[in-house]
Amino acid sequence: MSIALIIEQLLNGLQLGVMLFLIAAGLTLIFGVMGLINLAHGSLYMIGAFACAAVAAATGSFWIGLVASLAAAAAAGALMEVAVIRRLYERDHLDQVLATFALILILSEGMRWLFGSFPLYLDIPPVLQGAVPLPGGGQYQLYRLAIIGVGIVVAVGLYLLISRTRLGMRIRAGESDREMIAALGVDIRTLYTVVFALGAALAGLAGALVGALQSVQVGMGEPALILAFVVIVIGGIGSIKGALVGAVLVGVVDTMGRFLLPKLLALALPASQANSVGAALASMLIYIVMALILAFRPRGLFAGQA
Amino acid sequence: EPVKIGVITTLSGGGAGLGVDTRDALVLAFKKAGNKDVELVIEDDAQKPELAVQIAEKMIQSDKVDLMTGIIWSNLAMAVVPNTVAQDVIYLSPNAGPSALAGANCHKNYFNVAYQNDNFHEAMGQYANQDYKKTFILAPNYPAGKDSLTGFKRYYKGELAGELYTQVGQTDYAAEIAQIRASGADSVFFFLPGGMGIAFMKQYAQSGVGLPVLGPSFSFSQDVLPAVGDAALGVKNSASWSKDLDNEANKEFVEAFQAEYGRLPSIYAAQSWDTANLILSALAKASVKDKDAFRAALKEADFKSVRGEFTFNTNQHPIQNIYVREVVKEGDVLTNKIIGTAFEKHGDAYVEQCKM
Amino acid sequence: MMAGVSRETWISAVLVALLVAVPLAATAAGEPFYVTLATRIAILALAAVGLNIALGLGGLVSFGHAAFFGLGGYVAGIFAAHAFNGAPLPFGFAATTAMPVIWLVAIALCGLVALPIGAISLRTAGVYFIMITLAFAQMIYYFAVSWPDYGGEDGLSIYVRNSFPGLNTAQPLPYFLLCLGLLAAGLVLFWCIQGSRFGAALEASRQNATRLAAVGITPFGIRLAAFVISAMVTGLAGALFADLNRFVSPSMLSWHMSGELIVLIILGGKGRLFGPLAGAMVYVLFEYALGGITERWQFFLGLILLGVVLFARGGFLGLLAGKARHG
Amino acid sequence: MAEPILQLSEIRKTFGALKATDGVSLDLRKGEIHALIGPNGAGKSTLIHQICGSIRPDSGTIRFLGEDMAGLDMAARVRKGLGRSFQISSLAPEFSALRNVMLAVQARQGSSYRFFRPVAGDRSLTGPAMAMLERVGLEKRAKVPAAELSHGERRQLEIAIALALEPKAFLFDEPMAGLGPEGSKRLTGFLDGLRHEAPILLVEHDMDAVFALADRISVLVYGRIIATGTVAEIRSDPEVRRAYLGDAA
Amino acid sequence: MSLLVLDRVESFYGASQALFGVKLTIEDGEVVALMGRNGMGKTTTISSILGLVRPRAGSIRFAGKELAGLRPHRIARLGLGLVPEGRRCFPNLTVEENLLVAARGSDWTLGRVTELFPRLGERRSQYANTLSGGEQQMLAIGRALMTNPRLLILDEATEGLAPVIRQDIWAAIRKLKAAGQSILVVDKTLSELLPVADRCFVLEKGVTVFEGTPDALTPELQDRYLGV
Ligand SMILES: Nc1ncnc2c1ncn2[C@@H]1O[C@H](COP(=O)(O)OP(=O)(O)OP(=O)(O)O)[C@@H](O)[C@H]1O
Ligand SMILES: Nc1ncnc2c1ncn2[C@@H]1O[C@H](COP(=O)(O)OP(=O)(O)OP(=O)(O)O)[C@@H](O)[C@H]1O
Ligand SMILES: CC(C)C[C@H](N)C(=O)O
Ligand SMILES: [Mg+2]
Ligand SMILES: [Mg+2]
Repeated sequence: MSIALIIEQLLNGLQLGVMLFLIAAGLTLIFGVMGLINLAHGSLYMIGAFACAAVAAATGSFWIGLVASLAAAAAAGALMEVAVIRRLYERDHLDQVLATFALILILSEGMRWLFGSFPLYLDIPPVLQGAVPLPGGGQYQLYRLAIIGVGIVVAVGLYLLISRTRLGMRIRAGESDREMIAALGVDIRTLYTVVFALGAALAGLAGALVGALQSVQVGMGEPALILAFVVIVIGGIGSIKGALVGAVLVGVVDTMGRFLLPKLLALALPASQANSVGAALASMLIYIVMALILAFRPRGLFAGQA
Repeated sequence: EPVKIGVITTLSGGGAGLGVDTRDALVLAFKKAGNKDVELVIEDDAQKPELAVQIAEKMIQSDKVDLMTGIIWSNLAMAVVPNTVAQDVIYLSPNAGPSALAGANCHKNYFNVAYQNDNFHEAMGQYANQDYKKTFILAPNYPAGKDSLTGFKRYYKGELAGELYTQVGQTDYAAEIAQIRASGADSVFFFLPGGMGIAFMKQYAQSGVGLPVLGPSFSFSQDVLPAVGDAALGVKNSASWSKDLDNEANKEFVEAFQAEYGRLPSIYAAQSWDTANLILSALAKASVKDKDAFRAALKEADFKSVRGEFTFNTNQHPIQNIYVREVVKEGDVLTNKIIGTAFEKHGDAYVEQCKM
Repeated sequence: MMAGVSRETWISAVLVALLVAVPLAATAAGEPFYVTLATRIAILALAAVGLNIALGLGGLVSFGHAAFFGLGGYVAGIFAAHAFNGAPLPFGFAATTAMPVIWLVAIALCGLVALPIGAISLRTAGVYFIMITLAFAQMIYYFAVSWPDYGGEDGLSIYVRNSFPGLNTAQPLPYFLLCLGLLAAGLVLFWCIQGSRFGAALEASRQNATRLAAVGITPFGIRLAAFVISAMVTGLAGALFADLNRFVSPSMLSWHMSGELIVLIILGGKGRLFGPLAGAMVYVLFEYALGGITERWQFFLGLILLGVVLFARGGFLGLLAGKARHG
Repeated sequence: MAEPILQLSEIRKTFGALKATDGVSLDLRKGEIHALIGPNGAGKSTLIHQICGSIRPDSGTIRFLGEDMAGLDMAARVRKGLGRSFQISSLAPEFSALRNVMLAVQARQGSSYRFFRPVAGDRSLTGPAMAMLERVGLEKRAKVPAAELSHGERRQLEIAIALALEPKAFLFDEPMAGLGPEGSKRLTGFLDGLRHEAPILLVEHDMDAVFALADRISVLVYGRIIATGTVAEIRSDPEVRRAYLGDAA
Repeated sequence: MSLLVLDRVESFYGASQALFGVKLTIEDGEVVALMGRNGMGKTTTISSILGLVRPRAGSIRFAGKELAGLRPHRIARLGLGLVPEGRRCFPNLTVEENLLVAARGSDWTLGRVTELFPRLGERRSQYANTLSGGEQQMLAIGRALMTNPRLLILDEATEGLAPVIRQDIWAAIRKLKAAGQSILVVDKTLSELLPVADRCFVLEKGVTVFEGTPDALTPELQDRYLGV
């Protein structure tokens, strides 16, 4: 096992983590601030991916597609908030679960209606194609490096927004007492729509970025959603820092687990068995990690102040 | 009273492309035949076994179908087929071919019109011997995936640079690609149907690994190619069918399909088309109500297969040629072209275990 | 109390009457599929009644109850498989196809598994609880997916439905009646718990656990007991479900399944005795009816569900009975 | 003199750099009302929390009826006979006032794992519960969900629940807060009688009530007890006047 | 023109009516006391003014503008500053952030508020959930002042405060009054309240039953309406 391989795998873990962070950031914001469980967050991710693929196909430019993905997801998010979500803040989590579950059905089937059942494809823009050499002799896909970069920029930006600006203060105040912040003269309703749209846009961005890597299809949101939930719960709901740490943790643990567990087991078991047992254990790994973390830190790694 | 055929197939989710082709070819075949006595009851299984089971129950009990077909995935087939055939309903598989149903659990009401799961992979194992000494192999971690690698290894003589099982439905293969890069392999064999194959190929192409890839047609079939793009050009893959296969039935099929749907048919469409024609050929000879006669008629396989010569083995699985194809570009369209034959009149490895 | 019979009670009575009458009529008319449909409703309702104990009464939103549903299912499947090929069960027990035995094993197993899962999960609360229960269910799910002995991802077929002394379970109607009986038992259990002192403590733990502790009742014990009972009931339903489909696969353990159980409860009206039944009826029937009309049924199902949440607080029962449930 | 019912010795608790409780020793004797007063943020609530078990002290011992409470959680301490009210009301909001009290009655009876037999109409629960509501003057509001009670009514309900536990000692954290003048007067009279049922450790800022009720007063400032004594002693203590009373005495 | 006028206001919680006809007026620069036993509707009246509870009948005018139908933040921006019952500081914000979060206008600044309540200055970067009850109360008042309201509404603002601090708060209220600030106060301690109030309103079961100067609220009336 070479150093280059290990570095490459770590980068893979990091890239997966950053991806998860982009989805999870919006989710944790919406969840932490509005106390809303939004199962349809994965659908926003899907919408971003579809918007990017469709616009990129029509204009021939990935970058225009990327802008479209942000716009489409933000618009869809705002629309969703105004039409449905807004009525749910006062309700308990279960109503939110059902309503946003219904939104998943509607949006997925709606997308299928619009775009058909076949996956769309989206190509990596020319400047980001190919691989770059790594120190230590390996190679790494340029596009994935770019994703890592985007994730870091977003993380820093969000952190500053939430902790340093008055908007962030108001968001956090709304998180603990919505009625009170309104009674102090802050238009919390609009603020919430903005936050929701922001979270949606991040999810849409993630969808577009991933779309170019994988494929754009109906149903791509749900697995991502579950992982994003794992991430924000590990990190501590509402915490941007937590989402970042949780995401990278999940990304690295998952990637390294899949990579190393079969090899470790091969020391004790026959090869084919080690492979399948290893693969099984590896898929369980992040859930085991999550259960362990919650068992010892019941409110996640960076539990909020409240 | 029309003959009712229940079609359970995957019309939504990552595997939808496969089911849509299956359905479209089936519908078209019956339409072309102008047979007014056939009624199709089509339902989406969303690639979920338990849903497939419920649909099957409904088709048998409520729609009272005479025949069933349509299932793409082995795990769904394993859930539906045993109970269906036990209720004396004839089932014809247009795609899935799990080894269990070919061997010990074969059944007189079960006909596989497609292949036994191992077949295409065996062919690729055979073919790989020509050029490669050290292949890296990977497939999803489910029994059809295991059948696949078993099939490959049954014929491959070189060394394995690595053997990996991925998750079913996995969409990111960065970790696997890293291992391929580090393995010192001279080639990569992978079985990843539908969206999985698209994702793998796109990422592989960008990774800079650059080793030649090969696989069964599932990894490079017509539903996958447009999304993968030029990265697939020149890739070798194995199948019992290709659109350029030179026979009357195939020409007619490809033309009709393209005219009707504006796209090229995939292997799934071809197999499904054959299934429809097999049914039609049997209907011409016997009534579905007379099960014995109908089964006998099916068994004769007296239809013009788009795959050329086609007969049933004693376990009611195909004996057919398996070809090696290459991905080529015709105009802007990526498609496959036959470049050789891996096996002639190939059956499967489980037929001995079938007591029928 | 004659005059005090509430509208909710009336509506519930109608639901139950429908559930019983339709299959009888369908059998008479030679349409066994409707019996199967009714059986599915009864079983899903039972599973949801189980979850409703934890979720509706205790506010314990378990997003991992599919684990118990699936475990129950696997008990039925594994017994059937061993009985079919004559191999003894693990630990050398002889396999049987007798449903009562299978049910007891399923219930006991789910109770045993729920105990540690509950004990660990209950250290957390709220959303964290939702997610940690999901985590445990996912672990069991991936275990089942990758454990080849019982089919792994492909699942396990039950070639012959398990048996019940004195009944032909292969026939739709007797099997339906069996499931109906168990559903009734589940409902009685729920009703008893709801009205009991335990139920009062459980509901208090949902509303304000600190208050409960401050009167000297440890919330942990109350919740754990509720979680375990809830898992046992859902596990029993799982065993029935496997026998209904004559098939069990990891998808019974998946998070979709957990989600569906939750949806059934909210749809019907959470914390209400007949909520799960109403939810299961509405959901299964919509699925069936819409599926018959349009390929895009999921779209419309989504719209309907959305309508229920937004405009029918308290679920369908709440909508029809027109008042919030009393505390 | 008989052994105190509740005895704290050298309790310490820090939050980061803040010494919230800085070596507090204090006792509560049979039949008395012991008032604990002190400026806001002095650590009174923190001390109550440590006694009832929702915060663990860093060091020191708490003995109740001769038994060391270390290692017992909140519920266990309540079962031993420590009844408390919260500074900020803590009720089961969906339950009616009556059911809130019934919960305390069933807890006292230790019968919370009974799965059968409905509670509604169970006279062994409703009887005592109703009696408690009457004692605090909330009987007319018995059927109203706690969430719909006004602030002051919730405070009354808190007291009723504490009474229903029939504890061997009461810990009241600002029971008067939120009560109107009438309510305060009434509660004062009520607590006066209650001390004979069980002694009371009373945290309260309402000096009229404290001076009317307390047998002894301890003054807590910055986590330390700076004075303990009778009403007269405390009123005239210049240090206490400066730190706490101002010209209210 | 009066600063605030409530006329026959009726409000509900769901189906249950809490206010049955509340009348209240406040002139510019006046300190008005709103009184009544527990549960008589004082807090509900305040919530109705701020639009947190929507009145179904009657009218509420602030500086001549009808408030009906306005959303709470619009109402607050007209110049109403609320110190709510139970403090309701934002626990996950620091003291300083609590003060800044809704700050408007320029009269009251961070500096002036910490001058009024030095304790808040000392705790400026501490999270509000770790403050003692009294500290939180000061914070709630400071937070309302930071919005530079034309009318300050104090609902039980001295509840749970140590006598010295209460004296400070009453002193602060008197200072505000002297500076011409209009204030609506709810407080149970009549001995402290009556001396600062210019006028009093008493509610009983959601209806205004008394209006007048503190002197007019005789011991008999106090006994009848407030049980003193
Ligand atoms: N969890 C915590 N973390 C940090 N500081 C805390 C915490 N809890 C309390 N404090 C601090 O400890 C001190 C004591 O608080 P406590 O609530 O005990 O005061 P108190 O005497 O009850 O005051 P009041 O009369 O206002 O209720 C306060 O300064 C408070 O800010
Ligand atoms: N959230 C609520 N839901 C339903 N009813 C409520 C609610 N809040 C208050 N009420 C009812 O409205 C009436 C008036 O309550 P309000 O809180 O205005 O009284 P208050 O005069 O402020 O009393 P206190 O002095 O106790 O604070 C009471 O009868 C109370 O039970
Ligand atoms: C799409 C196909 C490749 C499916 C595969 N043969 C299976 O049985 O699951
Ligand atoms: Mg306190
Ligand atoms: Mg009030």
